[in-house]
Amino acid sequence: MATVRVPIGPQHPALKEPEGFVVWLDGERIKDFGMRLGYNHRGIEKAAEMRTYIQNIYLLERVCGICSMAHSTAFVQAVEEIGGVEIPRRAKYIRSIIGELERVHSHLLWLGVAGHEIGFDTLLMYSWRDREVVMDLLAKISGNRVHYGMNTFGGVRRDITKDLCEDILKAVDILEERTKYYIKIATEETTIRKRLTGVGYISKEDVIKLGTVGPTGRASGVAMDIRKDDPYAAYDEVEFNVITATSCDVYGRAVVRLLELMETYKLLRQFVKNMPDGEFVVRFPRKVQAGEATSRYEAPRGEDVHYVKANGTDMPERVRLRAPTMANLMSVRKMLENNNLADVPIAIAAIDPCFSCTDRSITVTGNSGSNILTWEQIRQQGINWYKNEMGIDFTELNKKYQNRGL
Amino acid sequence: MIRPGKMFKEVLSHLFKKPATINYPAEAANMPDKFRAKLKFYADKCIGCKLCMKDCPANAIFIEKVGDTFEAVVYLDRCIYCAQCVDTCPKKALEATPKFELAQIDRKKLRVKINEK
Amino acid sequence: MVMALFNILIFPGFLFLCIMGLSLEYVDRIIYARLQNRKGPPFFQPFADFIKLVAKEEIIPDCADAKLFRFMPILAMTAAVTAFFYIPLWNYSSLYPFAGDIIVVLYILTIPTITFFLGGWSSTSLFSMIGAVRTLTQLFSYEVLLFLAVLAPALLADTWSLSEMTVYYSGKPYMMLFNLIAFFIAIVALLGKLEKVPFDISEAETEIVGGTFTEYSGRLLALFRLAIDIEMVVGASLIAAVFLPFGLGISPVWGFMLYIVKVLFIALLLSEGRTIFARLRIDQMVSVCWKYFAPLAFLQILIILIVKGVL
Amino acid sequence: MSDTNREQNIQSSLESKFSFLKDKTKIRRARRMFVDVEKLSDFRPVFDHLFNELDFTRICMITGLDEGENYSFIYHLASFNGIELDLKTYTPKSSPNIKSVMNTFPGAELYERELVDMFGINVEGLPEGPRYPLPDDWPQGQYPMRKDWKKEMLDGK
Repeated sequence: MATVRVPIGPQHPALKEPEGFVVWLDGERIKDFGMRLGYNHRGIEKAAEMRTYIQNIYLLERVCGICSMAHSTAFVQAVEEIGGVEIPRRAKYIRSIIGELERVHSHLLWLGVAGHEIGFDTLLMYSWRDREVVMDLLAKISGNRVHYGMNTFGGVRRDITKDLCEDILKAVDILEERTKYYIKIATEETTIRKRLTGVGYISKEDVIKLGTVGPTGRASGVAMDIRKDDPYAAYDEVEFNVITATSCDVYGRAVVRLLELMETYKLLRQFVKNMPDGEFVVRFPRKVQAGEATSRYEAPRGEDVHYVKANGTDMPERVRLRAPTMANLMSVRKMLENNNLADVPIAIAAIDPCFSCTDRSITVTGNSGSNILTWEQIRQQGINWYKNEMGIDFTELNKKYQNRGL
Repeated sequence: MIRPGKMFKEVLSHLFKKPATINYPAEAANMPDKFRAKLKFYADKCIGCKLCMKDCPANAIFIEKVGDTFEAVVYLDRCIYCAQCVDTCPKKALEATPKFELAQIDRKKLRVKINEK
Repeated sequence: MVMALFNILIFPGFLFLCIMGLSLEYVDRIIYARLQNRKGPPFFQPFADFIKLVAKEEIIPDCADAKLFRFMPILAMTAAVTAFFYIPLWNYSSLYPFAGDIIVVLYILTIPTITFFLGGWSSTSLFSMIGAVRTLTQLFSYEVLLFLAVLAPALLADTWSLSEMTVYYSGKPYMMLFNLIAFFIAIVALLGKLEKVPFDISEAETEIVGGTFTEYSGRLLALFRLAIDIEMVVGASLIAAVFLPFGLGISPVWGFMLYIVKVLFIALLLSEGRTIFARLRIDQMVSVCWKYFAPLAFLQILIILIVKGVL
Repeated sequence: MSDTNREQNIQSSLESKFSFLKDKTKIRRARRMFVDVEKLSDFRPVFDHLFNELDFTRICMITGLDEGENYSFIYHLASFNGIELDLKTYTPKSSPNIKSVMNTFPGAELYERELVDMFGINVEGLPEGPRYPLPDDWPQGQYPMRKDWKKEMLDGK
């Protein structure tokens, strides 16, 4: 069979968000791999320059639904560093607790998605059912299931009371038991092992060369965790291990994530136990003095970097952010070398991609205001695109369909 | 032990258990008390400082003067339910409620005037 | 003549099969949902889906061979319905028995798979073509297993007719115990035939969108889906007839009930099967089928030959 | 401060090797450093020294900035011991050219493509490939992260 070009995306059932991948196949083997990114470009970096700091917390929280705490904390930390404000210890603990709860929900979500990609829908249903425990808890603590809105400059917006601490400990007990079960399933179920082992191999050297971060890097034996290396919030006051694996494949990534959940439960118990009393927010000026700061955060998917430059007004001069997926995407090509077509979804899913986080910046609307296209305009745009980019002319075909009244 | 069908027992035991899902629109879904959804506005407390308008990340809230009192106009489709306005308000004239079922077919109905005495 | 037409078109023929197929789809879905701790669809969901699809516009790709493309769903359904007439349901005999009907039934049951291949291939879509090639690759791994699995009880009963086989086993139901391995293999092969997890490789939605059926829509898709549902009933009936041949020939009503229970039992096994596995890769499926299940099937035949020699 | 020993070592290593970095290296706080390289031609030696000798083997991201007469770039370098170093360099607006660092660190491809699209920087040595992140039909010559760009410019005003 000759080489076949198979498009995976921008719209494809395997991808939860639009991103264009192309694989060249020889039979079922992958010969080459290409990607076209940027379908989710929303202009967040530019928009951040036009908004005040307080508005930006909520804007940057919405870079990603799943790592919303990661992005807002990273931004808030950077601004607090510029402003020279030390937040209360209790606020640090609350931030860490929400961040860890978010990690639980993200990793359980990933487990479900991975199950779905290899056609194991039961795993998806079960792990997402158990994820509801932590989602409900987050809704109870913060007032929302995903965009928690917990951060503000100088601390957090809501306190975690005694009752909520009890709830957290109860939820952690349930989740720990379930996670143990999933670890057993993932490591001992033959079909899962068959689909995961040896897929998406990336060596330690390549991980370092391509700058891969988070669980993807740790599964290749790179013990890099911002919580340990560059502790923020309350992470320098607790004990935990950085989980690594040496199998360098998707199986290793799954195991790293699952074992990381166990570490997270350990962390949550410590945070709840050691949480100091006192204030949870201090005053922060609306205008931030000039300066710049870089802030790093270990999001569930890896290292999240924010750079903020302030110019003394109430709006930032420049906000730059990099989500973990952007660093990890470069490694996908390497991972897919010599794999099968059937492995593409799980290999891509294994970096826990979040394309919306990756893309960010630029205006949505061109013609000053909202831009509503008619069906005919959209069709025309598609025809032009194919003509210019691929050299295929669909004009005749379009006429034919129009004559049929379609 | 590595073997196929590891979930067999767990799965079979769920055949006679109560499902975890609910039949949503028919059965009500409840949110916790502190959930941030639709806003409440106490006109008598408002002093018209419009700080909430300034801090709103989505330009969703507008305070208008009607006669002697104030009135809050909220665009429910723009609102991102962060409840920053509730935090910002110096007089506690705004409050978030857990009423979250706000969808409308007509977009115009999403512009609501909130005025609670 | 009228009776024959009634038998073919209405009961236990075409119409009965359609209703039975859609109901069985519901049963499959609700069991699947309950096993996953979900509520599952209401009972009319498969019917509603069918009606919705029939009402929708059907789109035929320009490059596709339109005649072949349209013909394939009908052929798939016809083949599945035809096979049903040679399977004994709640009597000792099927509607139109003759010597050697086992081979005919197995042969006819292969046709739907071939139509999936031809339909997918003729639609010229990339995903369909990959799906079509996978369908055919799959066929070579599970079809032999199904043949071998049905061969074992037939050898024991010393007949090539399904009806004679049921008569033999009804006389000595305990003989069934020698066929347990074949029963297990037949269930596995049926999972492959119906393209369900872990063998839904040819329509793996996360890999190749809709697989063979990517380009099918509207009525044609509805027919294909109905054909698969009917195939499920036929396959389950075949397994029930070959491997669970007890309680036949009692009063029609009770016999019918017993038949339904048998089919539901096999549906439960199929649902359970597709709940607890991940989808295999095509190379893994071929190797699993030939490395593990084919030797097992031969072992079964060896057991049967020994049993026959001893008895 | 005693806990910035590692940072001070890096600072002294840089300042002893490159005389032009005197007073241009700052320790912002523990694990945060800042190095300002004024001339673009000096950038590469400093970068290579940091990359090869001082173990800053990862580029977290590249920030582009529009600062009056210059475009400046901050290469956020990280080492595995938790230190993050911002390496800043400049290019004049009249001829915005920089050299790619992809031959040293292949993972920088997307960050450099972003500079091309958002600032209109000419990155030498960047291999051909699809653009990122703007759409294919984005008007030519418009670079949205420049400070003089307004969204009305999309309509050709």
